[in-house]
Formats: sequence, structure tokens, C-alpha cells
Amino acid sequence: MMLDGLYQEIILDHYKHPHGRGLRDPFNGEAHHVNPTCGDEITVRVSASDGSFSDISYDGLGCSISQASASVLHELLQGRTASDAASVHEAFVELMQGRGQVEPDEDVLGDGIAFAGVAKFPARVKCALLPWMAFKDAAARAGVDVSSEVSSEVKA
Amino acid sequence: MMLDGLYQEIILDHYKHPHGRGLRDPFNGEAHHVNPTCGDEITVRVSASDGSFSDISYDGLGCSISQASASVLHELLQGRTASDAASVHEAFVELMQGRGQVEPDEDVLGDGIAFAGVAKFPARVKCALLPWMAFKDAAARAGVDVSSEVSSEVKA
Amino acid sequence: MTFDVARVRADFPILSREVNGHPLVYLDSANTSQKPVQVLDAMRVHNERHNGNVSRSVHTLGTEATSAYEDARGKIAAFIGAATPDEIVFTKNSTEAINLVAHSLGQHLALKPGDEIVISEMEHHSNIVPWQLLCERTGATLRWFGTTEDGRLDLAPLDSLINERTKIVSLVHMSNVLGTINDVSGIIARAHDAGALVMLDCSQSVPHLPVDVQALGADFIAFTGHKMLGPTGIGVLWGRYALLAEMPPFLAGGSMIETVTMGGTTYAAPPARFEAGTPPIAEAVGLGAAVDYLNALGMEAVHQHEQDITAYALKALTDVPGVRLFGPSTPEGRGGTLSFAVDGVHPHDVGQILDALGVEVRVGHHCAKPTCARFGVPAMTRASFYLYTTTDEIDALVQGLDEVKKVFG
Amino acid sequence: MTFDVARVRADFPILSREVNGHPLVYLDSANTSQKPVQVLDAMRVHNERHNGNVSRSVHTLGTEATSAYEDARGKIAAFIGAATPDEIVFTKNSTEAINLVAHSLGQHLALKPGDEIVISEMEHHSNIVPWQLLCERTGATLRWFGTTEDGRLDLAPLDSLINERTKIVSLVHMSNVLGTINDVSGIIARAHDAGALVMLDCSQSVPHLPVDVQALGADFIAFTGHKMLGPTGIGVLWGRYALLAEMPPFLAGGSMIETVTMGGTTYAAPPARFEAGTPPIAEAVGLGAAVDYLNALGMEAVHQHEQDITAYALKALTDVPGVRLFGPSTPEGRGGTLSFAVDGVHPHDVGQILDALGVEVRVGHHCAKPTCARFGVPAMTRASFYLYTTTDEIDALVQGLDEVKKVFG
Ligand SMILES: Cc1ncc(COP(=O)(O)O)c(C=O)c1O
Ligand SMILES: Cc1ncc(COP(=O)(O)O)c(C=O)c1O
Repeated sequence: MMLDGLYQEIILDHYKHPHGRGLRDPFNGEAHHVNPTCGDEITVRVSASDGSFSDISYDGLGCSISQASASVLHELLQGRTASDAASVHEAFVELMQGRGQVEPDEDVLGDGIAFAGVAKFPARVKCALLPWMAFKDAAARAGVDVSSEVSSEVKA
Repeated sequence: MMLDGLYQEIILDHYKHPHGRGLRDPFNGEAHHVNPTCGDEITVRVSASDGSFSDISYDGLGCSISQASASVLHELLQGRTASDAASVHEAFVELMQGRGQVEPDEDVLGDGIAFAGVAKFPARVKCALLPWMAFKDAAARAGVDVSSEVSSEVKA
Repeated sequence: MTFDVARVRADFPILSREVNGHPLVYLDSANTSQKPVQVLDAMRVHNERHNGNVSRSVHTLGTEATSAYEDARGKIAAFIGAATPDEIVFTKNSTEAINLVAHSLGQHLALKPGDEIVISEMEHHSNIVPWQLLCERTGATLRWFGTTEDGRLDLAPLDSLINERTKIVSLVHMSNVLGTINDVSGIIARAHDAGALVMLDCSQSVPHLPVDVQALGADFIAFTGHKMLGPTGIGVLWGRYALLAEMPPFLAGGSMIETVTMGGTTYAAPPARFEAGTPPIAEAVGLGAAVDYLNALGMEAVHQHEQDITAYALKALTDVPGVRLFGPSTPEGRGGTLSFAVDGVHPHDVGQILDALGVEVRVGHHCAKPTCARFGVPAMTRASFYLYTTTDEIDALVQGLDEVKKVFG
Repeated sequence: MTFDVARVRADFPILSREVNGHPLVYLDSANTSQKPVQVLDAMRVHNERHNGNVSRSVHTLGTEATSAYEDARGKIAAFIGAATPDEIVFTKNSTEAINLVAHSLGQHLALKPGDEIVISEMEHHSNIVPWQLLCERTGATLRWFGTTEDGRLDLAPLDSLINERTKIVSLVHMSNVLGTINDVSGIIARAHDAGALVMLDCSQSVPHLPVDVQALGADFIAFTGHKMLGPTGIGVLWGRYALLAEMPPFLAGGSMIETVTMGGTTYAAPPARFEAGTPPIAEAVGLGAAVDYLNALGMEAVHQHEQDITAYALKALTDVPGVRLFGPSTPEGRGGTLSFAVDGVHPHDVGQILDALGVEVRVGHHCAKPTCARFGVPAMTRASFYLYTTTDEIDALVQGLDEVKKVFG
């Protein structure tokens, strides 16, 4: 099979045993995102205080890639400061938009490096990014800016 | 040149020296027709009484084919009874729709036989028929039915 | 004569390519069909020898292009049994055809609050959203038929749903998700009794079954070239001439006018009235060639072949543990479009693993979110067949599903 | 580097055919252009190898088709200097693009009685009738620039014509009848000062001149594939992203939605919002190849070649007794589209005799009746040039006109 590292064990693990799943209170920012082409949905809540994310909770319907990506996001950003979160966020988006040309840094991305293979499947990049985009919006609503540019090609 | 009998001398003669041209009073039916693709226009008036056309007058803007056709129409139908006019009308329409396969009858069509060549040029058939269609409508408005079926292909 | 699927396949160049190292198994014809060399050649020859704009020139190229375009109209009229070629309006796809009717008929009927439009829950978005927007513009109310558990229109509320307030009924003839072929005769009769007009979305039926508009009895149908061996960029609206002749234009511009002044415009008769601007000329030629191809095989034979494949596939998929089929479970009253769920595996993942094996199925909501919602899922996996589909390809699908279960086991 | 017209011609298969026993002299490119083999090959390869529906599948064919379609969007964006590919909306032709803006922007601006829309007397019907209909729907008033005797926009009443009531100004960039290239900078400045938005009909300019939307300064432009070496069935709307993002959808259906329930729908961001249904996929690929072809030659070089031909033709036609030219009489500020009258001979007859000699010109009102009316004629004869036009072909036209005068002498 030519799946080229798409379904890494790490991804399947996160998919089957998601970390931090379920919507929790309290929260001060929430966002619901939909992938219009495939119907995947996710809701992300953040509880942000003193410049760090004390909780990140989520729930959604979607494929292994989008669900595992949410689990990894939780693992990587929960409890981190806004600026830490922003640099991880940026590194993940960069990896996803790199068409397989970007070498991921395990120190920054942890289990997120398993998504390197996804970047080679244009149709799946959107799946991996879905929770990250929802998180960014939820954080913005909580008054925290975690911006990294998403090129229009990926939006399309 | 491959004009295949399109510009017969008879046609050019009628074009340069049209018979009965100009709008005249009295009349009891009038119709204005336009060819939407080329912009040719014609107005035809008929004065019908006692079942015959005592006058057919016309004015218009158009190519040699449409103008000569109006002149020939005048020559053929002026003074004729409704039923005579209907059979000439039918013969002319049939000739035009025959794609060059119909043999015209000079006894019926007179100078109209010169239009046999036009039938081979689908784009010009509409030109030749324009005055005849306007005449039919004008006659109908004067209460005289001169119907011959025009296939939708020619309308198009 | 038996249907010679190998000979048919030889006409489709794409079917000999490989995908991810495996022979292509194309099971996504409900999304878009492949095109035989006859269609591609007809377009090529047109573009290389006869290209000119239509209805505008007296010159030879223009005349040849116009004949080619109008010949295509004639072929399509004959294919669906239209009364005259003037009942065939070329659009860019089914979607435009439905929007055209929603705008133009909506305006002609002067819809207002209190009027009702009836659709169904199993429609493609293209037969939902135009009517939602028409209701927004006019204040009319949208109502709809539900779907039964086995994927058929729920006709129980027919008499209350279609009533004297109903002005337009627009229904899918064959569902692009469930495969259901709707028996619309009773609905059409009821609608006409109530004084309503009926449009059928035949995007999935005209490519696969013999469709005769006289026998169907609807007032308008829409279908699309790319799903019936033809090119992208062309669709068809058929409408009863008397209705088309009463309707105001929708898109406006070149070729749909009778005369134009700065102060006002009068319009040409149908079909020109509804074909503003340069139409898809080479695409019409291609669609004409597609219809020739289908006619040469015979739509009865095409349909029978697909029925056979569908029966085989229904049986094969029912035998796969953990697969849940949506829609009618026997070949009766359904076409060759099978949607299903694989226990515990998201359709996206199913599709991805099948693709790795060269098996191309569609996954997602299939532009029919309400249908998915009806069956409680956000997405489905769909395999859809056409005249070139073989039982070997169904076997490849089934083997692929085993692989899916292995990866996600 | 000199422009090698012989090499260019070798890429166009149709140019080697005969018409009525004479070599084809194609002087009707303003109506529709011919297509080089590179464009036809790109479409063929797409259909034979990569055909799938776009934006809907995870499978390989669907992904390849989507990339091909989006790559074409990127090429076209770069060709006209758009800020992002998301500013490019694929339509079926220019006409649809203008209708889209008339509907969607008209609704967005909530036009009402007292509001004004400004066009000109030298527009193609496709840039007249959509605005007439918008005025009918909303009660807004249509106003227009006149044309001067030498075929230019009459700018004298600029300040009164465009005022605080003006909401939309829509003008042709290059006239398809007179050949005039309108210098629109002053009009756009005035319109923007007055708070109005500006659309340009670039159907005739984008194929023939370097056009950069940033430099132009308009808010929307429309153009059409078949006039720029591309296939029929595709056109382009460019709009500023911020404006597109505010505008409601026009055609509705598959692919333009965010989510759909029976009760209501939300819409995708542009450009998807305006591309309902299956788009002209292979046609986009063909248009992308056309843009590649034009880029390889360079639009400056294409334009220069046409300027040279136009200068030659203006001189040659001015020398023919009894020929009256419409539009600017020197190559400055005009393109390679020459309309004229032959004394005492109707354009239909001129065109017919030229066709008998293989010379293909357009005759009629050119979908611009008000322009013809302005010059007091119901129809004109038009010769229009492109990158493959030669001075020999102009000579053939002139000889043909001698023959016309002989027949009707
Ligand atoms: C100036 C102008 N505008 C608009 C159009 C319409 O283009 P289309 O017919 O491709 O929609 C044309 C060509 O026909 C044109 O020349
Ligand atoms: C049932 C149905 N209706 C409408 C459409 C829309 O067709 P198109 O995208 O060609 O407009 C489709 C296919 O996408 C369909 O399956």
C-alpha cells in the first residue's frame, strides 16, 4: 500500500485513545469549525487565565486524522503559556503546509511529528488542521492571540 | 467563388430595383419583423378586401436577399386572392426549407425560383423568409389566414 | 446480445491507468463519469476543424459550429423524448438548470407568502438551496417529504404536503446517495391536480436509465453532461415549451435578445431566451457524442448491466461483517449507487485506504447533508457504478474493505 | 526578438484548413478565438488521465483533478495580477460573470429607487441587459455615457453622470465593435470618490493586452475563455476579496455551502461561494494552458503584433474607396477590431462574398445594437485580429472587398 506514513501508529493510538476529549467547564472561549467538503466538525473550548491555557477541551466527529490531531493538540498545548502555544501552533501549521518538505522538530511538536506524512496528502491536510484552527478561534475569543498564517491554498 | 447560385441576377435586380417598395395607405393589417441575429427589419402592410390583397406595401432595412425577397413577394402576391397567396406562400416556404433539395415550380413562384440557391445557405434562409413571415402576420391582422408551417429549425 | 463490458472499457482511456501501483477501480461515477474516446475525439475534431461562435455569423465556420451545436440539441431532445429541440436549454450543469427554474419560474408565478414549495429530505444540495433562496426572496414556505428507514420517499403525508397552496414540487428522480429511484407518478398526479408544477432532478437518472419526458409527466427536468459520459461545463434543462415561452429570462446578455435599446430590451423565444452569452459549444458537441454512444449500446442494456452489477454488489457488501448499507437493500427500484458505513471507521479513512489500493470511492456528505443527517451520520462511503463497471471491481472493493478493517482493527 | 507569426500559426490546426476552396483567413477572433494544440492537448490529457470531480473526494483522481483546477485558478490570478487566487471565480462565460455581480452586488447594496447605475452606449448586450433587469428588480435608474463621432466615450458629462446617487459603474474596457480601448482611470477615480463600485467588461482586453487589476483600479472585471485561446464553457470573474466576501451567493447548490439543513444554509467563503455545482473543470485546465501559451509569448509582444497588424489594416481599408470605418482611425488607444461599412452593400452580403473567398468576418449588430444605432446603421462588417493574424490576411480582406464591389457594382 502507498499510504506513505499517513497512518502512523502514533496517530492510530491517539485516534483510538484520545487525550482530554469531552467538553469541560469552565471555559472563556469556544469555537465550532466544520470542514465543508467532508462534514467533519469540532468544538474546542479553552480556559485561559494569567496568559496560559489551564484547560483545552474538545468534542467532534471526524476521521482518524482530525480526531488524533485534536488529541495531540490537547497534549501539546494544555497548560502552556500563550507564547509557547503560539510557537507550537506555528510549527504545526508550517509542517502541514510543507507538502512533505518540512522536517519536524520533535522537541517542539512531540507526537505531532507523526503528522509529517499527512502533509503529503493535500486532501487530508485540512483534516489535521481543523482542530488547530478551531483552537485558534477559541483562544481569540478568550482574548489570547495565537496567530499563524494559513495560506489560502489550505483554506480552499 | 463558391456562391452556388446565391446571388442570381434576378435577385440582384430586385435588390437594386425593388418593386412596390414604400409604405402606403390605406391598409388594414401591418406587421414589423426583426431578425434578431443580424438586425434586419421589415414592415409589411396589406390592404385586403373581398378576399384579395389589393395592395401590399413594405419598407425595411436589410441585405440583398431579404430586400429582393420582399420585392418578389410584392410582385407575386399583390392583387391575388387569399387562397392563391396561400399556395404561393406555402411553395416559397417549402423551397426555402428544402436545403436545396426542392425543385421550384416557375409557374407558381415566378422570379421566386431565383431563391432556390439561398436554400443551401442555412444562415440566409431566415433573410429570405423575413418578409414572408411579416406578410403572414400582417394578413392575419387584416383577418386573412395565409398559414404555412415554418419548422422550428428555421426559426432558431 | 450480451453486454460486452470489456469492449466498452476499451473505449475509456483512463480505465487502463494505475493508481498507487494498482489498476484503477473507478467506483465514483455518480460523482462524475469517465469519457469514452468517441466523446473526446468529437470535441477535438470540432475544435480543430469547425470552431466558430454560434448563431452570430454567416461565415462557414460559424455556420458549421451552429449546425454542430443545434444538432447536439436535437440529439438530446430525441434522447429524452422532448416534443421539440426548442425544449432543450443548455446550461453549465444541473445546478444552473435548477437555479434557472427557481428564479424564472419563481418570478413568473409571482410567489408570495402563503405559497408553498415542496422538495424532499433526500435531495442533493443543488435541489435544496435554490429553493431556500427562492423562499427567502418571496416569503414562500419550503416543505419537504421525509425519507423512510429503507431509503424511500415517505409518501404518507402526500395529500397534506401537496395542497392548493403548493406552487412548485421539485424532487430527485434517483438519489445520488441512497440510489433510490423514486416512483414519482403519484406525486406528479397529485401536484398537477393541486395546480402545482413539477421539476425532477434527473442528474442521476438520465445517465443510467431510459428516461422519456412524455412518460414521466413532469414539467421540467435537469441533468448534467459530466455524469453521462460527456464533458464538464454543460448541463441541460428540459421544460414544456408552453411554460418556457411564458417565463422571463434569467441570465441576460448576448444571444438571448430580440432587440436592445438603451431604454429597454425584448427577448428571443426559448431556448435562446435562456442561453445568454456564448454557450458551451464544444461541450454540447461532446454531449451529443455521449448520447450517440449511449444510444448505440441502448439505455435498456446499460440499465440492465448496472442492475446486474448492483445485485452482485448488494450481495457482496451485505456479506462483509461490520458494513451497514443505507438505502434500498434489493436492486428493485434502485440504481447502482451504494452508500455504506464501516463500523468504527470514519468514511475518510475508508476512502483513503481504498485509494491506496486503487479503488476510488467517494466519502463525505455527497452534497446531501440532510440525507446523512436522516441516517444519523455526518458522512458515508459511496461506491457508484456505470456501464464500464465489472464484478471484478466489486471484488476489489470488498477486498479493500478487509484491508480497512485490518488497519483500524 | 521579433514576433514569429508563422511559428505561432503552426500551433493552430484549424488555420491550415480551407474554406470554400480557399485557405482559411480567420478574421473573427473578437467573436471567438482559435485554440492552439497546447490547449487542446492539456484538456485531452486531463480527460484521459486525471478526470475526477473536484473538492469532493479524497481519492487520487479527485485530488489530481482538484489540483489541476486550482492550479488553473492560480495561473489566471497571476496573469491579471490578482492579490490571491481566491479572487478568481470561474463562471461559464463573461455574461454569467456580469450577471453574478448584477444579482449579488445589487442585493448586497440593497439598491432602491433613486440609486443609479452607469454604463455606456458602446457596451455589449451582456453589459447592458443585466443592468436593465437589475433596475427593473430594484427601481434603480440606468444612465449611460454616450459615444463620440470617432468612437470614444464622451466624458464631457462625467461629473454629472457619476454623482452621489451612483452605486455601480460598469463599462467595457475595449469595445468589441469600435476597437476603442477606454482610458478608464479618470472614471474610476470619479466613481470611487462618489462611493460607487466599478466593474469592467474586459472580454476584449484581457485576451489582447497586458491587464493588471492592481494598476487598473476597478473593483470587478469579467472575461471569457473562448476569446483568449481557451475553450468554450468557461469565464472568469475577478473581484476584490473584501467585496466578494461581503456578497451573498447567486447560483446555489453543491460546493458553495458551509453547512446545509432543511431549515437553512450557510455559505462557503469566496470563490467557492460563487461556484455552485460541478464547475467547468477540463475547461479551467484548458484556460490555464491558454494563459501559459500567452505568457510564453508575452502579452506585450502579442499586443505589439496586433498594433502592427491594426496599423496596416487601418491604412489598407482607408485606401479602399467606398469603405467607411467606425471607431478610432489610428492605432493609438484602440485594438485590432475594425468595423466598417461598404457603400451600398449590406454587411450580410459583404460577409457572404468574403466567405466565398475563405475570409471569415462577422456581420450584424455584434451584440451591440446601441452602438450600431449610434452610428446610424443596423449592422456592420467587422474584421478582428489576434496573435496569428498576418498582413497577407489583411490583403486577402482588401481583395475580397474589391470582389464585393464587383458583384454589387
Ligand atoms: C465586450 C464583450 N463583452 C461581453 C461579451 C460576452 O462574452 P461571452 O459571450 O463569452 O459571455 C463579449 C463577447 O461576446 C464581448 O465582446
Ligand atoms: C442528484 C444530483 N443533483 C444535482 C447534482 C448537481 O450536478 P452538477 O454538479 O453537475 O450541477 C448532482 C451531482 O453533483 C446530483 O447527484
